[in-house]
Amino acid sequence: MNFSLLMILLTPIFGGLLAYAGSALHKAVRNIFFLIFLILPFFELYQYANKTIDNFYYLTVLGQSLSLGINALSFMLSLLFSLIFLLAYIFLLFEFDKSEDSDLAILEFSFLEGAVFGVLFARDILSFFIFFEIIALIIFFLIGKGYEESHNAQLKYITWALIGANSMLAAVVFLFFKAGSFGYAEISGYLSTAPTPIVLITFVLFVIGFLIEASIMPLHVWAPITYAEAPDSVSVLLSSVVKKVGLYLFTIFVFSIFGLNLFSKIMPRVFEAPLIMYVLQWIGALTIIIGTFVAIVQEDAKKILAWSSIAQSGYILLGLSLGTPLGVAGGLLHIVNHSIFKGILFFVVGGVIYRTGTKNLSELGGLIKKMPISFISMLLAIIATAGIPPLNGFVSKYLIYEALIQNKEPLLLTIALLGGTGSFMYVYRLIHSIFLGQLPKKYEGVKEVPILMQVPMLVLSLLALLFGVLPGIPMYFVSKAEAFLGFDPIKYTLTGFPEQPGLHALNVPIISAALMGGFVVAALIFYLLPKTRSVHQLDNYYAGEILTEDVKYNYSFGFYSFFDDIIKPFNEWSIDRIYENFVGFVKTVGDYIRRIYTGNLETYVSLGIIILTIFSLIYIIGGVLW
Amino acid sequence: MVEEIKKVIKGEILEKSPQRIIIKVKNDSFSSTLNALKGLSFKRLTLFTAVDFVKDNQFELVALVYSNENKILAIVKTRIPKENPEIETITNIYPNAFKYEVELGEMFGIKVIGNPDSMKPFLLEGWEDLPPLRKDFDSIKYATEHYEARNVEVKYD
Amino acid sequence: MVEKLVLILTPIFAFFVGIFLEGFKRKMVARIHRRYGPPLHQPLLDIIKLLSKKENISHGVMFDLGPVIFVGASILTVLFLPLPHFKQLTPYGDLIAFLYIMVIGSLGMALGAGESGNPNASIGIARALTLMLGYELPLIIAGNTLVVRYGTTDLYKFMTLQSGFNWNLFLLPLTAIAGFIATYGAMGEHPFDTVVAPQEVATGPMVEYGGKHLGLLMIGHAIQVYIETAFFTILFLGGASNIFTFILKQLGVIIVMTLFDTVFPRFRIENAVRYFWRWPTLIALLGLLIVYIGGK
Amino acid sequence: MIKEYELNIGPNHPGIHGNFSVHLKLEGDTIVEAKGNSGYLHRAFEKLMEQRTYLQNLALIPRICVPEPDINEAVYSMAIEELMGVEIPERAKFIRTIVLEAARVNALLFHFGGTAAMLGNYTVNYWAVADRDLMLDIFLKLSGARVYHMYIWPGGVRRDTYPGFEDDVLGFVKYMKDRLIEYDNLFFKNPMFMHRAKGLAKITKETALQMGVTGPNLKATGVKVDVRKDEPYAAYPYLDFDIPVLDDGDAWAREIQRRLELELSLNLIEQAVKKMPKGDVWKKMPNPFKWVIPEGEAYARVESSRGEYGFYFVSDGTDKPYRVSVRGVSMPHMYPLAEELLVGQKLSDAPFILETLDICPPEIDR
Amino acid sequence: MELQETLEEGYVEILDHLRKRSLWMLHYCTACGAVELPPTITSRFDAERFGIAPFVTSRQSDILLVTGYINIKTLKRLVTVYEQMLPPKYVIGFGSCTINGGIYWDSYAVVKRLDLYLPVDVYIAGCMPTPMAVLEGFRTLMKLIDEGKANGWRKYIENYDYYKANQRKVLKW
Repeated sequence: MNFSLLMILLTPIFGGLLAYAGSALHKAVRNIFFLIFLILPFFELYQYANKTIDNFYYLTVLGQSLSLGINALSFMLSLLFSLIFLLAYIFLLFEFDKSEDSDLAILEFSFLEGAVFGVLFARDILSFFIFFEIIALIIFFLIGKGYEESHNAQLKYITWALIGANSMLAAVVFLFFKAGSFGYAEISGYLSTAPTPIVLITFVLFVIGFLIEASIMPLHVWAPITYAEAPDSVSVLLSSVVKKVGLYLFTIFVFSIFGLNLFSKIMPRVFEAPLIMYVLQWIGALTIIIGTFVAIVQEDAKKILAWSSIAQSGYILLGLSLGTPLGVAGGLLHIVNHSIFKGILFFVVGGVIYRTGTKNLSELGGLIKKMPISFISMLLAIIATAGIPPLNGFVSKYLIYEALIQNKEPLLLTIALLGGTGSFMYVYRLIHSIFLGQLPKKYEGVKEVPILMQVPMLVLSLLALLFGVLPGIPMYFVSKAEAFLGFDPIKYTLTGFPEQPGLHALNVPIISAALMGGFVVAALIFYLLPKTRSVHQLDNYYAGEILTEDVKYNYSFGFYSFFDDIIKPFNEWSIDRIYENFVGFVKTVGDYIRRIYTGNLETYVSLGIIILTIFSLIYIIGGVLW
Repeated sequence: MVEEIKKVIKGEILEKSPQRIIIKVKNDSFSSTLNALKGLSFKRLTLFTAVDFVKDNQFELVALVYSNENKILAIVKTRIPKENPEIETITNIYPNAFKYEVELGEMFGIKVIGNPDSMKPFLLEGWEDLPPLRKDFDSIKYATEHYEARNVEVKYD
Repeated sequence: MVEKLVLILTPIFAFFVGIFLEGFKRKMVARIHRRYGPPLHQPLLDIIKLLSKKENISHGVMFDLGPVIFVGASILTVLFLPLPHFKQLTPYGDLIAFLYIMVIGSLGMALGAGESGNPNASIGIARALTLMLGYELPLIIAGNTLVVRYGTTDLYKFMTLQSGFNWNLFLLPLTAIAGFIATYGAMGEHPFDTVVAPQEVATGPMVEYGGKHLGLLMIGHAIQVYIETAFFTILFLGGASNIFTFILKQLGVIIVMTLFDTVFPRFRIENAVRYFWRWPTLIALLGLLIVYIGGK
Repeated sequence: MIKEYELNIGPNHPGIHGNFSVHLKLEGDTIVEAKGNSGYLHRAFEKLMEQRTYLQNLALIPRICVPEPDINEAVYSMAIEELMGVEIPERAKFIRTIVLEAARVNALLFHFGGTAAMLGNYTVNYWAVADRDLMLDIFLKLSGARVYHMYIWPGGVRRDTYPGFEDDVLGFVKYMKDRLIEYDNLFFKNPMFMHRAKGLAKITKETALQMGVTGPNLKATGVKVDVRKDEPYAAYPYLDFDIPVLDDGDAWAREIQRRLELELSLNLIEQAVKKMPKGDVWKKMPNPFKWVIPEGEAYARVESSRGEYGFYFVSDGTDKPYRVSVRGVSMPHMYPLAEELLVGQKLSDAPFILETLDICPPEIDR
Repeated sequence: MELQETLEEGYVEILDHLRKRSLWMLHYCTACGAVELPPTITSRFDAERFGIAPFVTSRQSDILLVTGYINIKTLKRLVTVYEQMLPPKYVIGFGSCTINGGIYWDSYAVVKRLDLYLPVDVYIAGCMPTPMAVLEGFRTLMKLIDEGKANGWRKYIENYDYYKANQRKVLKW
């Protein structure tokens, strides 16, 4: 069979519509229907392995043919995203099992997947823009099904999405009128001869749009609350898919459409990178350090993950904007790896919330005996997040570090490494507060999550372990993607990397084997000695006093409060605070124009759309005049 | 100083030595006396305790207050009956009287009104017998009954 | 073949060197306290005593696995440190990988201690991780300085490049000082012993550990002492040309550390981190600047 | 949202001195509530004393306060002497002064050892406790016991000093004065100690007066109150000294105040040894086994190393005390001062703050 | 498990011989005898040269030093702490109060005999015992361990009911 790209794009949408119709019959019918349509893309994608298609025209707008295409990079990502969509769907079924909204959620879910494929396959700036905005809109609706504060989150999200949309739209319209075409190739051709200010302005406008979606500092303001308040399966999508879509577009635009050569031509080079890329490196580094430090002091499980997600996308941005084969390989590999391990974390936390009903860390604790599978999944995920061998996060971070060393940037390297240590702090806090420590009395009856719910965690955990021990597997795709972007792919083997310029040899299986050897020795000592006797958690050192059941002795609130003291002075002038002040100001102004300020969500949305239209008109007219 | 005290306090005032004044007051004017003394620079409560006068069937409450300026210690005493002993709290005058009052409850069974911890265990855990510092509580008997002693035969040769 | 044999025997070697260094330290501290002190092999006796406990308690699987992971990861870390004339596993992982491998042991211990549910243990772990963030900053900068200077991340090459008396201690004194303070902090000596501070958190992470668990932790600790001192020796004291000089240099590191250890009261954790982020970091940055400008 | 968790410092905890516990509620690293829990050392001294004759009690009372037992003997003797109207011989007064001051030196050295240990400086701990032992040797020679001397008793002291006592004491004073320089360099001037202690757990003058605080804790806030000057006992009227006072009221001031008092004590011992007259050491009294004290009441007090220590003594004219109430110094220092001081502090500072208040649990429990 | 049995049978003597050189006592100042422990540990008498050091928690320690009279409130904690300790564990009764109540024989708050509630391996007499006596007590305990006679913890397991009954009588558990 031969599937066209459009069909891959439409498969989930069809599935969603069918499932929505099927829900009238029975829930099971709907679920299975949709499941099939979520598995189909894998088969459809299979034939595009090792193929590059550039122009599959599907529509003509304004006399321009819009086209789809696929290449090594979008193939890798669409494969990854299909998997995550599939797993998130399984999770979603449980999360929404009691909700009225589940049919609608599935429908929206299907459109989201379609739109994501659309962005990945788009080969012109108009289609990517349209699909991108569809993603934003659906995410907006999906967030609303989340926790108590989700309406606030919706508001924040749509505000920022509109800012991004405006900025991108301006660039799209402007480039269209200048280049006379939407196609990536034509745009790229135009830009190579365009005057410097135009290149810079359009680039910045596009990058703002992408980086908002990728929640890079200082455009991250919407992310923490949205990630925390969205439904858990949607949080997975936000972190593992939507964010990566933004970073994918960033990669495509920087390396394929604008191109490093263009930047080198028009601006000085700093530390072997064009100035603007150097600025982006610093933005990435600051995102790492601030995101990590803020994540350390959070009290909400999903907020920790949200900030962690922000920090990790800082790594990706840092790696990508290095613009060297090593750095780009590290960045792309980290896109894959981060999607996997952050997916596990969101799934596990979601499972815990499913069973206990709270995401407040100070109320949890001691669930290791109740939810061992979740614990193991999370353990693997946190090891990966902290970038400790032999899990997958290590390899990609290692590449980024080595790339920084190659570029001789000790300051950035310091920040990135410090961020690694910091991530160790917040992931430990997460696993400690949920699974270790005292088991509260009210959770004594808690059970492990249902088997189907364990599937997403376990699949991703296995992938994380596999990609960690044998980094050659993801590197196969990454090096192809790198070749597509015009770099000399770095050398790799199945087990790691051979010695090559700028990269010290690495062999993860040997590390793992040595680690295993050490474990075996230690375990031999341990298990040959007299047996251990299990004791109740109340049989504990309490300074000689006797513990009773009603004492809450678990140390979980303000886990790093001393660290909080250290960074408190810097919190005073954080971006979030500036934004909050700005919002406060706007609200005061809003009091005067009460007629518009109804507090109703739809008003905002319609207002936003109106503003968007007005802006677009101005842009278009302005573009013509210019 | 004694003259000044005599002006504000009604009660038996005795100057035992230049640095000791004994003031005996009625039960109901105990806290007002202390209040007045505090105004007269007796700012520190040194000790607050009770004596069980078993013959009179009375408790004597003793508060020792000290004046840093005049270097005089005033011993304020009052007597309360032994049946249902109750006093008003003096923590509003001297905050450090709090645990002394708790101790009164535990050791003598004197209830202190206005002290939330009164009659709650402080030093003793799970005590069920008579309040131990009362004269009618026999410690030797309690100890021999409850705690086994080592039988040692003493030979004098 | 010889290399493989050496590789297998290294952990045992490291353990005994660690025991010797610990014992020496205890003896030296005793002498500063004006007393006789325990015998040199006292740490070994302690470990034997702990391992021979007749019964041990456990709070769960992770509680048991914590010490096992700690020892296992310590053994792994030892293998990535080069010895004189022996590359060990350094061809398969460099300084960056080493920094991350070092963390595995702490993770194991943290997880194990966390499962006991004891607040003292949790506070201890929280402090340990915060302190780690503190001392890693100067350590990373010092390491970067060396990487910039030598253009390599290979630990064995660091060692060979300093042969003769080209020690980094003499060539890059500022970096060496910063690295020393950071290593000192990593060892958890006074004034940076907030993690186990008995008066505050009752030995912190170890609070619920006893018997063979504690014995394993002490084995791991002995190896860790070897690792920290060897790491400093390799980076700044020019490694060594034979094993005895190597041990001698480690001993020198321990002696200097003990001198500081005995005179300082302990920091509060936030002040410790602030301290690390202030003076050692500034010194390290200065060292980096000098290398960057002059040494390229 | 549950923010608080509970943590115990003591009884089995190195962060507490003696058998005593403080129950803390914390939010993160900050203490929001502290409750002392006493009674682990309750032996019912006040009851036991009512059951024993006056001479038997002499053996019992030193055990009320362990680090500095001599003050109990002194207070007990002073109360009985007041009730009996006895004036003790001059030499006994001087010996008492030397013993009491030496006991203060002991207690303060012990305290410094404890403080240094709370901050993790074990060298000072080991040195201070070992130096204290030198004085204990002199006590051993003087009274036959290292800790509980039972040397001061009603009417004077139990026996005269041994030959060479003066030289021993002066030698100790000289040695201690030299050592004090080392302690200064190692601990009191240690930047880390200053860093930890300065501004920590500040007590204002008003709070201190209101809470009934005495001793170095009060003097460190700038109030010059000392029983040795206000109501001189033993040989203090004959000695020339001035009470040191500091103004800060924080942990640092409390420690430095004690250090100054240690110096003062060494000076006082030196003076007393040099001025000590010859003569009797015990005013002849009736058969000690049949002591009967006239009816009455007395409050005797001395300045201990922690503050004003006193007995409220009621006698009904028999051979046993009718009621003895011990005014433990630490009672107001713990309840409610320490409980209030700890709130808002960090967990790391809690043991240190408790130690700077120099709380002696047996005094509270009795 | 074979290793364990071998340890039990063949090498127990060697182990005992080594074990006696490392005795960690619990840092629990149960009563006034604790005032003579710092001199014992610190520079003058230096117990660490025998491998004796104070340790913090019940899990880590081998010796429970009951330093003097035992208030019933303390006894409850002592029993808890003792049961938390890992065998082989030893109890040292310190001072006359642990032997027969000492000077507090008539107090309502103090129990008179420690060996009714916990198995005592060594008593150190005196009120209070000097550091020399304490060290002698430790040496005696070492000798007992070496000879395999310090079996208080086995006695506690074998006569668990007896000890529990005694404890219950006093503590009202």
